[in-house]
Amino acid sequence: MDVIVLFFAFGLIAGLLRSELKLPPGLYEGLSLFLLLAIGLKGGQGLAGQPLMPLLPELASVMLLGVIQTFIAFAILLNLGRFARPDAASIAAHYGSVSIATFAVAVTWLSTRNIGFEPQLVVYLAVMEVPPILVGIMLARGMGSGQVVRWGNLLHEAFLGKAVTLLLGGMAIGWFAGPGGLDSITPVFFDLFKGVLALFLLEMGLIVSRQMSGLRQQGLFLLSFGICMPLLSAVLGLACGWLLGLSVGGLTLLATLAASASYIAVPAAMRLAVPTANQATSLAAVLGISFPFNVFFGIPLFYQMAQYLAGA
Amino acid sequence: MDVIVLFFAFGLIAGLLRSELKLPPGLYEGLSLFLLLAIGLKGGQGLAGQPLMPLLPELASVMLLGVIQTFIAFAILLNLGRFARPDAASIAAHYGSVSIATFAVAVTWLSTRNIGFEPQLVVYLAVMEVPPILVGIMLARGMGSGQVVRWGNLLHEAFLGKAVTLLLGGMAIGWFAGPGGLDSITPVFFDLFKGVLALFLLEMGLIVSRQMSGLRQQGLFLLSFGICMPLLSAVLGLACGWLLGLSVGGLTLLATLAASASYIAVPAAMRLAVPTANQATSLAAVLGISFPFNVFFGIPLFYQMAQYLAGA
Amino acid sequence: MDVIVLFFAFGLIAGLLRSELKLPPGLYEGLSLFLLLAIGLKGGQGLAGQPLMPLLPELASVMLLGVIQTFIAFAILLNLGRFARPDAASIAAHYGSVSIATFAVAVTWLSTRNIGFEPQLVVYLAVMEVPPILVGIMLARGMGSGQVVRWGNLLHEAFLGKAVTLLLGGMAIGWFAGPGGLDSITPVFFDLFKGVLALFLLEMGLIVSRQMSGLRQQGLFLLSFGICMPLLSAVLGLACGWLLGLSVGGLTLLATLAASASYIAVPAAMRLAVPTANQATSLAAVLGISFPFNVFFGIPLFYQMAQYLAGA
Amino acid sequence: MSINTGTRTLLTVITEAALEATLVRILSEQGVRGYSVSEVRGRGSRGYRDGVLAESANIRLEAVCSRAVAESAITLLRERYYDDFGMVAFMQDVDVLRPDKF
Amino acid sequence: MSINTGTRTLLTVITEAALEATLVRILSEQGVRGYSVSEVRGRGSRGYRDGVLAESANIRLEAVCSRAVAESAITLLRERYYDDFGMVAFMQDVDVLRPDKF
Amino acid sequence: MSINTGTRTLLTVITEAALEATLVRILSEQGVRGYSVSEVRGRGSRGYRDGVLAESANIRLEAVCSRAVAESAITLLRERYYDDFGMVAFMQDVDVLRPDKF
Ligand SMILES: Nc1ncnc2c1ncn2[C@@H]1O[C@H](COP(=O)(O)O)[C@@H](O)[C@H]1O
Ligand SMILES: Nc1ncnc2c1ncn2[C@@H]1O[C@H](COP(=O)(O)O)[C@@H](O)[C@H]1O
Ligand SMILES: Nc1ncnc2c1ncn2[C@@H]1O[C@H](COP(=O)(O)O)[C@@H](O)[C@H]1O
Ligand code: NA
Ligand code: NA
Ligand code: NA
Repeated sequence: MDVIVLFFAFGLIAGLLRSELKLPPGLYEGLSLFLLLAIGLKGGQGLAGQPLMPLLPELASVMLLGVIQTFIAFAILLNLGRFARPDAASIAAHYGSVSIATFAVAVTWLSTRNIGFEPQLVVYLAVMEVPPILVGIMLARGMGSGQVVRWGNLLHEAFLGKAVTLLLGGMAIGWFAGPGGLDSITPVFFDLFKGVLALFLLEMGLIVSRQMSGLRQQGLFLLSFGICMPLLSAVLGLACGWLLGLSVGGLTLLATLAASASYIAVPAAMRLAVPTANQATSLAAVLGISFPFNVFFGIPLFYQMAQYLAGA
Repeated sequence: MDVIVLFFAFGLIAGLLRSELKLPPGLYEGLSLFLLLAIGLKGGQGLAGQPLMPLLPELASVMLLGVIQTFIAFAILLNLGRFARPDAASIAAHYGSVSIATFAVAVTWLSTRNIGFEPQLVVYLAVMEVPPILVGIMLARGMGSGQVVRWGNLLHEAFLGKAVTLLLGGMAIGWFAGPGGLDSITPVFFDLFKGVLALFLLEMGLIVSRQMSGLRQQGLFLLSFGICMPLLSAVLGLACGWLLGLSVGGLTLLATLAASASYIAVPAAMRLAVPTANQATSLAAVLGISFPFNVFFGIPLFYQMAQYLAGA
Repeated sequence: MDVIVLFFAFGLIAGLLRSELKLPPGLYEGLSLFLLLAIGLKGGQGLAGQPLMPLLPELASVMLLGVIQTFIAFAILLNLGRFARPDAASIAAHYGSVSIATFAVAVTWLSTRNIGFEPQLVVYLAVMEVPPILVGIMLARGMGSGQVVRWGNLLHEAFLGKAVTLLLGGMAIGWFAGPGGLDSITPVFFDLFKGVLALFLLEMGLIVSRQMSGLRQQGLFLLSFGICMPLLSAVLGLACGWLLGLSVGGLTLLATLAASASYIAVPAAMRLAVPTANQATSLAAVLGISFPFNVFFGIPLFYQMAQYLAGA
Repeated sequence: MSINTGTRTLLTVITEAALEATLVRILSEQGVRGYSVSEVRGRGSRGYRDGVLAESANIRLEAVCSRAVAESAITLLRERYYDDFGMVAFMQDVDVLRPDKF
Repeated sequence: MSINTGTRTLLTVITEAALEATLVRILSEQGVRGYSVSEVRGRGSRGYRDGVLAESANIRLEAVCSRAVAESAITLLRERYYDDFGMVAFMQDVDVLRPDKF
Repeated sequence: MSINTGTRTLLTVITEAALEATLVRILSEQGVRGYSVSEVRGRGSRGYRDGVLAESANIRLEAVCSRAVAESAITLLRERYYDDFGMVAFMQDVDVLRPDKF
C-alpha cells in the first residue's frame, strides 16, 4: 500500500480507538489550500503554450457527466432508497460533484508508478465541482416549484468559491509562468506535495473515523449505495474518458473524479439552499463509506479497468 | 513577470472579484515570521567574520535617510495636501519607515537574476523601521508641546518589537553559525524561501484588494502621493547608497527600502501614540497604492536607475 | 554550539528581555506534531524487517528505569526537600518521564556528528512516557489509601495519548513502508526536520524564559534538584544502556531520555489526578532549569560519559 | 446609578457558521447597527459540533441593540431557522454608555 | 414583553482547559442539555494564563438551563474544584424563545 | 435564592486589539482583580474589522467586579477612548459564588 494511504489508515485507526490525537485548528484548511494551489500550478504549467479553446467541448462533456450522475443518483435514492425528495437531491449532488482529496491521492498513486496523464484533468476537476450543486438544488425544489433560486449567488460560487478560485488561480499562474517558470517555487509546491498530502490524509482519517461511528444510525441501503454509486460512476467516467480519447492515466483520473463525492463544497451549498436535507446522512455516506472505499480499493481498481479499456 | 508577483496579482484579482478565498487565521503571522528569520539568517551569515564597528556610520546614514523622508513627506502632506497635523505626521511616518514584504520581493527579484548585494542591507532594514515612528510622533504632537512621550516604551519597541527581534535574532544566529553553520537548516530557511514568499504575497494580494475598495473615499491628492512619494524616496535612497559606495544590487535594495512604506509596525505604534490620526487613510495609501506600485513597477525601475547611477 | 541550540538561546534571550516576539497560536502544536511523526517514521523504518519480540525485555528494562527514577526523585524531594507528599510525587513523575524535545535535540546532535544509534531508542521514548505517571499518582495518594484510581483512563492515556499515538503511528507507518518506502515523503519529514526543530526550539526558548522569571519564588533546593536529578538519572540511564549493550550513540540517547523531564504529558495528567500539587513549582524546575541544562550542557556531557563507558 | 447610562438589550445567537452571512443580513435589516462574532464549539440537540470541517463550525454573535429590534430579530430567526438549523438565541438587559449608539 | 419568551439562566464558567471533559460530564449529569465553549486567556489570582502550553489554556463555557440546574451545578463545582483549580463561574437571567429546549 | 451567592457586575468591553495592554492596566488600576480575553471580529460604526492584519483585530474582555469598580472603569474608558477608538462597553448584574473574590 502507498505510504500516504498508510497515513490515512493511521488516522482512521487512531480515531476509531478514540485516541486523543487531534490536529491543531486551521491545519486542515492550510493543508488543503496548499494542495489545491499545487494541483492548479502543475495543471496550468502542463497546459502552457497549448491553445485552450479546443478544451471547451471536453469540459462540456465532463460537466455533463457530473450532471448525469446526479440525476441517476437522485432516481436511485428516491425510488429504491425511498428517501425524501430533499435528502435524495442533496445526497445525489454530493455524488455528482468531486472530491479534491480523492483526486490528489489518485494523482500521487499514478506518479508513484510513473504513469502520465493529460494536464487538462485538473481543469476537469475545477469545472466538475459546481454543476451538480445546481442540479441538486433544482431537484430538491422541484423543477417547476416557482421558488426563487439565487442564481447570481450560485454562479458566484461556481467561479469564486474557495476551492475553484485556488485551482483556477494556480492554473493561471502555472500557465503564465510556463515551463521553467515555476522552478524557484518547486521546493515548496512540488517537492513537499506528497508529504503534505500524507499529513492531510492523516487528518482525513481522523475526520472519517468520526463519521464511521455515526454509520450505525444509517440504513443498510445507504451503506451499499456508498459503494455501488462510486462503481457505477467510475464506469460512466471511463466511458466518457474513452470518448474523449484519454490515456490510461487520464482514464483512471476521470474515473476517480466521477467516483469521488464532495464533502466540502456541496455540503456547504446544500446547507443553505436545501436546509431541510439531513446533513449527517450525506456526510456519513460520503466520508464514512465512499471516501475510504475509493482510497483503499477504488483507485487501483479504476486503473485496472482503464488498462483493460485502453487495451481493448 | 516573476512568478511570486503572479501570486500577488492572483490574490489581488481574487479579492477584487470578491472571491470567497480567505487564508486561515494565523497563516499571515506564521509566514511573515518565517520570512523575517530567513532574511536575518542570510544577512547574519553574510556578515560573519566581518568586523561590525565600521558599519555604524552606514547605519547612521540610512537612519538619517528615513528621518529626512519623514520630514519631507510631512511637509508635503501638511502644505500641499492640507491634511490635519496628526494625519500628516502619521502618514509621513509610514513612508519614512520600511516594508519587509517589499524588501523580500526585491531580494528575490535580484537573486532570480543572479545580482548580488551587500549583506548589511539586512541590517539597514532592521534599523530603518523605528526612527520615523519617533519623528512622526514628535511631529504629530508639535515639537514643543510639552506632552510626555513614553520614550522608554519607544526604545523598547525599537529593539524588541516583533519584526526587529526576529531580524536581529536571525542575524545573530547566522553570524555565530558562520559560513557552513546553517547547512542543516538550509532546506527549511533557504530552499523554501521563494515558495513561502509566494504564499505570503497571495495573502498580501487579498489584503491589498480590501484596501483598494476603500480607495474611492480618498482624495485624488492621496492617490498621487502614494506613487510620487516612493519615487522621490527611491531617488534619495539611491543618492544615499551612492555615497555609501553600494553595488548595483545594494543600490536597488536601498532604493526599494526607501520607497517602501510600513504597514505593520508604524500603524500599530501610531494607533496608540497618535490616536486622532485616521488609520484608514494611511493604510489605503500604503497598501492600496504604494505597495502594489513598488512590487509591480518600482523594483524593476529602481534597478534601472541603480544601473544608470553605477554606470555614471 | 549547534545552530538549533542557537535558536533556543535566541528565544530565551528575547523572552528574558521582554521582546514582543510571540509565535502564532497553534504553531507550537503543529511543530511538535511534525517532530513526533518524523521521529516515529525514522524509528519504524529502522526497525522494519526486524522481529519485534526480542525488544520486549529491553522495553521492560527502560520502563523500570523510569519507575526507579521516579521513586528516587520522590524520596529525595520528600525527605531532603521537605515537599508535601503530592508535590513530591508530582515533581518526581515529571523527572521519571521523558521530554520529546530534549530527545530530538540529542538525535540532531548525534546526526550532525554522524554518530549512529539503535532504532529502538524511539520505541524506548514511546514507552517511557507513561509509567512514571502511574507511579506518581500512586505515590501522591499513598499506596494503601483505598482511593479509586481510574486505571482504565490511565491505560487509555498510556497508549492513546497524543504524543504516544503519533510516535507509535509514525513507527507503524515506517515499519510497514520499509526501507525505500518513505522516499516520496522524505522532502517533508526528513529534509525539513532540523529546520522545524530550530523553529520549535525558538518557541521553547520563549516558553522557558517565562518559567525563568518565576524561578525566584522557588527555593534553592529545587534549583539544585533541577540540575542534580538529571545528572543522577543520566548515570542510571548509562548503566541501563550498558546492560542492554547499546552503542555510544544509543547510550547517549538513553542517558538523555533518563535525564530529560516531561513538561507536556505529565503536567496534564497530574493536574487532574493530583489537583492539590502545585503545577507552577514543577514547571519551573523542569522548564526553567532542567530543560536548558540538558540542551546546553547535558547532551555533550552524556556523550562523553557514554564514550568513556564504551571504551572501558 | 451614579453615571449616565442607559439600558439596552444584548442579543446573543449561537448557530452554524454557514448561517453567518444570512444572520448578519437579517440583523442589519432589522436595525442592528453593530455586532461581534467569535468561533465556538458545542453540543446541543444535534450532537457535538467541533468545527474541524466547516460543516460543524459554530459561531457566537452578539449585538447590543434596542429591545424592540432584538425581539423582532429573534422572532424572525425563530420563524425562518429554528426548525432546520442548530440555533440558540437569548436576550439580556445591559447598561451601556452612549445609549444612542445602539 | 411582546413576544412569547421565557426566562432561563445562563451559566458561564471560565476555567482551566484541562477540566473541560470533567466539566461537561458534571453539567450533563446535572441536567444541562447543551453548551458552547470557546478559548480565552486571562488573569486571576493564579497569574496570567495565555494558553501557549496546554497547561496554561483557559476555556469559557456557557450553558442556558433552568435556574435550579445552574445552581446545583455551580454548587458542585465549588465543592469539588474551587480550591484547586482556577475557576470563575457566574449566573444571569436571560430571555429565551423555546424555553422548553433548555 | 437557595444557595449562598452574591451579586457582582460583569463588565464587557469590545475594542481594538491595540488597546489590550492599556485596557488591562486601566482596569487593574481601578481595582479589577481578574479578567478574560478572547478574539472577536465584528462590525460597527468604523466598518468591518476582521483581524487579518493586526490593525483590524478586535478583542472582547470581560471582568467580574463590583458595580462601583465597573462604573469608574467604564467612565474612564469613555473619557479617554470613546472618541478615537472603536469601543463598545456594557455592564450586567451576575450572581457569583465566592463574591469576595471579585
Ligand atoms: N443550552 C445551551 N447553552 C448554550 N449553548 C447551546 C445550548 N444548546 C445548544 N447550544 C449551542 O448551539 C449549537 C446548536 O445547538 P442545537 O441546535 O441544540 O444542536 C450547539 O452546537 C451549541 O454550540
Ligand atoms: N474577575 C474575573 N473576571 C473574569 N475572568 C476572570 C476573573 N478572575 C479570573 N478570571 C479568569 O479565570 C481564570 C482563573 O482565575 P483564577 O483562579 O483567579 O486564577 C483566569 O485565568 C481568568 O481567565
Ligand atoms: N452594537 C454592537 N454590538 C456588539 N458589538 C459591537 C456593536 N457595535 C460595535 N461592536 C463591536 O465593536 C467594534 C468597534 O465598534 P465601532 O467603534 O462601532 O466601529 C466592532 O468592530 C464590533 O466588533
Ligand atoms: Na463524483
Ligand atoms: Na520608506
Ligand atoms: Na526522565
